[in-house]
Amino acid sequence: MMMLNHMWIVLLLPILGAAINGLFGKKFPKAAVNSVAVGSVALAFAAVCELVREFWLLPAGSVPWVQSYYTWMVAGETTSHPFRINFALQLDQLSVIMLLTVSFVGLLIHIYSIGYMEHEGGYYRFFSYMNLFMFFMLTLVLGANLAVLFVGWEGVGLCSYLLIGFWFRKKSAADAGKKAFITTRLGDLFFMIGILLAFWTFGSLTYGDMFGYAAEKMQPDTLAHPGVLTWIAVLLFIGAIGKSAQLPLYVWLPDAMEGPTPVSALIHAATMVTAGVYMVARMNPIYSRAPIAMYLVAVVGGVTAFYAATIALTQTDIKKVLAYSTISQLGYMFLGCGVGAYAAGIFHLMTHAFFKGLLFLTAGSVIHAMSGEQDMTKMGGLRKKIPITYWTMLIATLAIAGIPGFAGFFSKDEILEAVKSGPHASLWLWAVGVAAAGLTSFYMFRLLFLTFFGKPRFDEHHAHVHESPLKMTIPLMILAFLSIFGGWVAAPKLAGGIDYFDRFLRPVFTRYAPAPAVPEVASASGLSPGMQLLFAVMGIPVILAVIGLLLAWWFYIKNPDAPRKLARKLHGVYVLLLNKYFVDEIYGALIVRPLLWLSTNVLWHVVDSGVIDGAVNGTAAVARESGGVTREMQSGNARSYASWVVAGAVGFTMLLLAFIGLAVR
Amino acid sequence: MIIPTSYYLVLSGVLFGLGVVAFIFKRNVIAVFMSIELMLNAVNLAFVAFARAHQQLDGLVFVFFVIVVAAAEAAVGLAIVIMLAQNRESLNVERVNLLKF
Amino acid sequence: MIVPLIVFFACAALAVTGAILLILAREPIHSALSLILVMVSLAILYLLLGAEFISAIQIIVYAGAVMVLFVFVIMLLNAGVEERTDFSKFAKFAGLPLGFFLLIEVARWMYGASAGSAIVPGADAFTQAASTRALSAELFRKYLFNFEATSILILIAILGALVLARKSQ
Amino acid sequence: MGFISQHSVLVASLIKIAVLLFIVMTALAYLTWFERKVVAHIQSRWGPYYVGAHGLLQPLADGLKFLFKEDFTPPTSDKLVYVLAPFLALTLALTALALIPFGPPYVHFLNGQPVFIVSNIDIGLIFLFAITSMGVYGVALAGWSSNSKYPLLGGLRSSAQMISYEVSLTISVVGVLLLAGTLNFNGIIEGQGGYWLGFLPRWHFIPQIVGFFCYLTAAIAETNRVPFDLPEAETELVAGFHTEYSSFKFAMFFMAEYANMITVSCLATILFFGGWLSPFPETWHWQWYLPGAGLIALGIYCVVDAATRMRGIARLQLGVVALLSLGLGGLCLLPGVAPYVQGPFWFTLKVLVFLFFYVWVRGTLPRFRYDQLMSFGWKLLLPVSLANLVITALVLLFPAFTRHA
Repeated sequence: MMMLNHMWIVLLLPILGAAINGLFGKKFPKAAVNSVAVGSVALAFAAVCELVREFWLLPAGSVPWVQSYYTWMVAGETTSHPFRINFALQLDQLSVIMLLTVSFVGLLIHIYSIGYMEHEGGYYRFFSYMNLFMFFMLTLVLGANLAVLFVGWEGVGLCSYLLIGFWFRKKSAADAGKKAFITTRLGDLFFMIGILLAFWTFGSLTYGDMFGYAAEKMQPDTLAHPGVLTWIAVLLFIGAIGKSAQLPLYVWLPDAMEGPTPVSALIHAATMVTAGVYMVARMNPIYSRAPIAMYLVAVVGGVTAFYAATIALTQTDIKKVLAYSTISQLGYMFLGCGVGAYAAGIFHLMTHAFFKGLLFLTAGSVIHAMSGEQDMTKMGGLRKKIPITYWTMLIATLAIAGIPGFAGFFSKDEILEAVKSGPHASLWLWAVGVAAAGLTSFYMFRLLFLTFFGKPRFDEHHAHVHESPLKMTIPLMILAFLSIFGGWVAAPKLAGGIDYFDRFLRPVFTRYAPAPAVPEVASASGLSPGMQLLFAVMGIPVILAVIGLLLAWWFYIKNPDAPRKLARKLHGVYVLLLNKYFVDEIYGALIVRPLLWLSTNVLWHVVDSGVIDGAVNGTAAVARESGGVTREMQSGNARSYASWVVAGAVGFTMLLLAFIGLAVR
Repeated sequence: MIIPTSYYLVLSGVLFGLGVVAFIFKRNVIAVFMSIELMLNAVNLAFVAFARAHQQLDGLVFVFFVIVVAAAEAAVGLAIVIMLAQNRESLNVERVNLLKF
Repeated sequence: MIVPLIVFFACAALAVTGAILLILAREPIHSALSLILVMVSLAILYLLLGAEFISAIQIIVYAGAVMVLFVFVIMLLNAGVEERTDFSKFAKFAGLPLGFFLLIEVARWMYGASAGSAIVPGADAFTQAASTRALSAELFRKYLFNFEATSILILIAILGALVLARKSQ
Repeated sequence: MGFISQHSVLVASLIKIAVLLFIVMTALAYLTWFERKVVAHIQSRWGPYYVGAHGLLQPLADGLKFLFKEDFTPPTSDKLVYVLAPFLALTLALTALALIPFGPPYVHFLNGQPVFIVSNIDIGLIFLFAITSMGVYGVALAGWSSNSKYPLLGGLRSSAQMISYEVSLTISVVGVLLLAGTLNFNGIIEGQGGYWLGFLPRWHFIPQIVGFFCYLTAAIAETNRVPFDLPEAETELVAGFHTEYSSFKFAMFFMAEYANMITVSCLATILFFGGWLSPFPETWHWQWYLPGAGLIALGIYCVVDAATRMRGIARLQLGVVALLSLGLGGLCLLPGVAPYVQGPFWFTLKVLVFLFFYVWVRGTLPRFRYDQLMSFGWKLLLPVSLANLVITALVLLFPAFTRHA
């Protein structure tokens, strides 16, 4: 029970590491910085494991396990429902999954970073930020109420800003950092409004209270009559859109690739960007009561999945491709949640953390090998030179493409399954998702082929291609292992059995679920297990994935000049995709420029220099003038000062004698 | 034959007044300091007299504190005076008049 | 017994003359000496009041340490005759009269304030009450915090003096 | 007669003061003789020899010389202060002695006034310090008023030095106060009665050994003696603060210095060596005969000496001295007198030891440099005495060690 009573330890360790490295790291040798950073995260992971072990032994009655450590904010004690927020941590199946994923992937990426960042300046700064991020992410996951979650939410945003702009001397990096921060803040604004609305509605921000209130005292919204629940859900979801880079606020994520690759792996693939999904899953009782919001989530997710995939088709920067694929995968997760298959969404979140983390790390390894080159068109033929990277990346690609037997397959299949035949099934969304799946496999294999196959498109004399050191490749292998077997917990379901993952998470999503409860996602049709397995394996997504694979092979290996031809033929589309639908430009025209104009011509020239400066200078002028009048007294002669003092004393004594003196007599 | 407290108090009042006069009248920085000490002494006398009159020790304790403060003030003040004398060759407070408009 | 009264008036006279000398003397060292005179006579008055310890402290700290410092500084700076400048008209015409006025006011006021408590028990009783032991008990129990505060004050004073001295070199 | 019976206290005090003054003055005079003799012998010389037997009349001669020299006052000097300084010095030095108990308080006159102490006040120690702390002015004012370089420097030095060392002096004594729990000299002394292990006297210098040495050092510095005699360092400043002083004013400074020596030695005796207490247990009654025996031995020595080596006047003097000491010795042997002589006897003995120590130090040690002096005082002596004080206080927190609960 020790860890359960002291969950804060999990949070304490990373923040300690961050503090130590941040404050004293400058003086430390690299070894010390490493041991502090990785050590703290490793200890945190160990703590998490112990926590989970104890969680297993917990009786079902005492789940979720909530521990309140101190009262954080109090206001309006006397009013009917006071505003009181405790710094409380909650542990249930959902947070367990998140905890394990975050801490473990984080640990691996920390180890990887030791090798990747070896030759970078600001070494200690990097690791201090990373630890800080771990702290906030764990806070976000463990928080027992929306306020604590929000702290983590903003904290990870801050860390992402700091890490994207890690090479702050590079303008593009600094700008990317700002862009990410501001764009997410836009979503966070609505998120915050959502929180306030939630408090206004439920009178509390603690999950238990909120959901209980929603379950007992409130009528679920319907499509016909959207109510406050819908509003809350939508507002919160807008926050999630910002954080998880969905349409239309996804623009920051591709630019975020300016940051160091481990950062992209940890923050912009594995953990932070999935915060939105986690939030939606966590808020499932509310979403389940707000069908419109649900539908919105599903639509945004599905459309994003497809949209981002299309952009990814034409990108040449290896990390950009991965960025867009991340966006589209996140879209999948939202799609899953949107159709009520939260478990599937979380499941995809986990597997995605594995293989997308792996993909980024391998990409990093490639970049490392190419000594900083990110353009795929300048790569090729690396297969032999960096075998470990190649094999691991191949595994990851298979996983993300949803080839049967790999992690991605199970999770993605579950989502699509739910979209097809779930409670909130919607066929067109399913079609979109499937299409996206095909595109995914296409662009992923395109990436793979461009990078590793064909003949090198760089002069091999200058670029001394080399495999990364062990401390980078070992995390790759571990993640590769997970990308294969990470999804097998759900495997039995295909054989008509039950999905252990779903079974494990079920309590979270059923406790407050509105009747009718979500039926255990069993076989959709009365087919025999064998046939089901066959269907599942031979299901349309898989077929499309394979087609995508073949297409990629035909385009980029069989006859490499086909893409150029195609591009010439479909020139308009190609340009459109290459420029990401000109979204950045549109935003620039619609939002940035007017804003700039406003702030320059109104806020700056009129308000600031006119009103504010005027006020300040005015005060100063008044003071100066009055001082000019009275300064004559300041003769600088101590004796006259003394005389003035005495004069005052005399006056005072006179007063005293006038009032008290009589009494004394 | 006992001495009324008022004698002591009047004496202390007179001393204090003289201290004030000295404070205004003296030009020498050190002398000005001394006049401050004089005032403090006068106050001490009043304290002791009251303590005696009311048969309470608090007055004495306060005298104690006053003396401590006086000592501290003398230490710092005289250090400043030395600085002053070194920086501008005069101890006359009226010649040390930089602190003005 | 008339002796205490005589002593009182003698000391009072000494003190007042000392104060006046302090004002009139042109040599700083004479001012210092007259101030010492005031302090010693005050110490005797304290004895008369039955505050032995205080009077001893008065001599040790004031006459023995503080004034020695003054004398020391006067010697160090070789402070000569003070020049009676009158740059400040206000001090000349308003300050001094005000000062004397204040003198009279305060004296009168003190008299009024003490008029009520003119009865004074024998000194010996108070001497017993104000024994060093009792005084220290008072100081270290009731006024402990203030005592500590003064110690801090002294420390700061020392540091300040040090800093100034160092800078002057 | 009526007057005496009325103001018996006053009379007793006057008598005591007169006697004390007489004794002290003589003592001062002969202290100079003692010093010169001892230093001479340390430096393997004879010292004063020709004026009287063993130069015994030398002090007299010196005194006469001082009296009859021209009393010269520098014209540029500040007359008032110039005259005031020596008086101040001597007066304060002598006043301090009025507080010293030379013997046990239970020896008293008919009116119950103690014989061996002029004024036995409750906070004697602090008063002693009060008086000695004023002693600085004598030197400082002398240095200032004579309006000349060397004296000014001497005065500056001495005032700085005396202030600096007064701090450690006082603090080193506080340890004793903690042990004794009183400020009254007799109280302190009686607090030291009794014995450890039956024979080791309970004197404070055993637990306060550190404090004792601090006190000793600081005391030497307070009295401006070698090796701390910078205010009058002949080699640097002709004669320091009393360069401009001549004739009897100079003599007053001289006497003041020796009087201070005596005071400080007495204080050391009282605080650390049990004042007038005898080192032996009361039960050893033979110690009563020690004073008489000592004096008689001295007398016999004088007789022998006079008989063998002296000629003429010198023989006569020694005869007188011999007669005096024999007579006194016989007096002390009387059982009615012996007990009363004990206190003064032991006290004087201890004080003499200290005085000898003073002279000894002077004969041996070189003079400090000024900065050495200051750094020693502030950086070594003060911290040590402070530490001693703190440790003593901490130890006394254990009830086992406290005598005055």
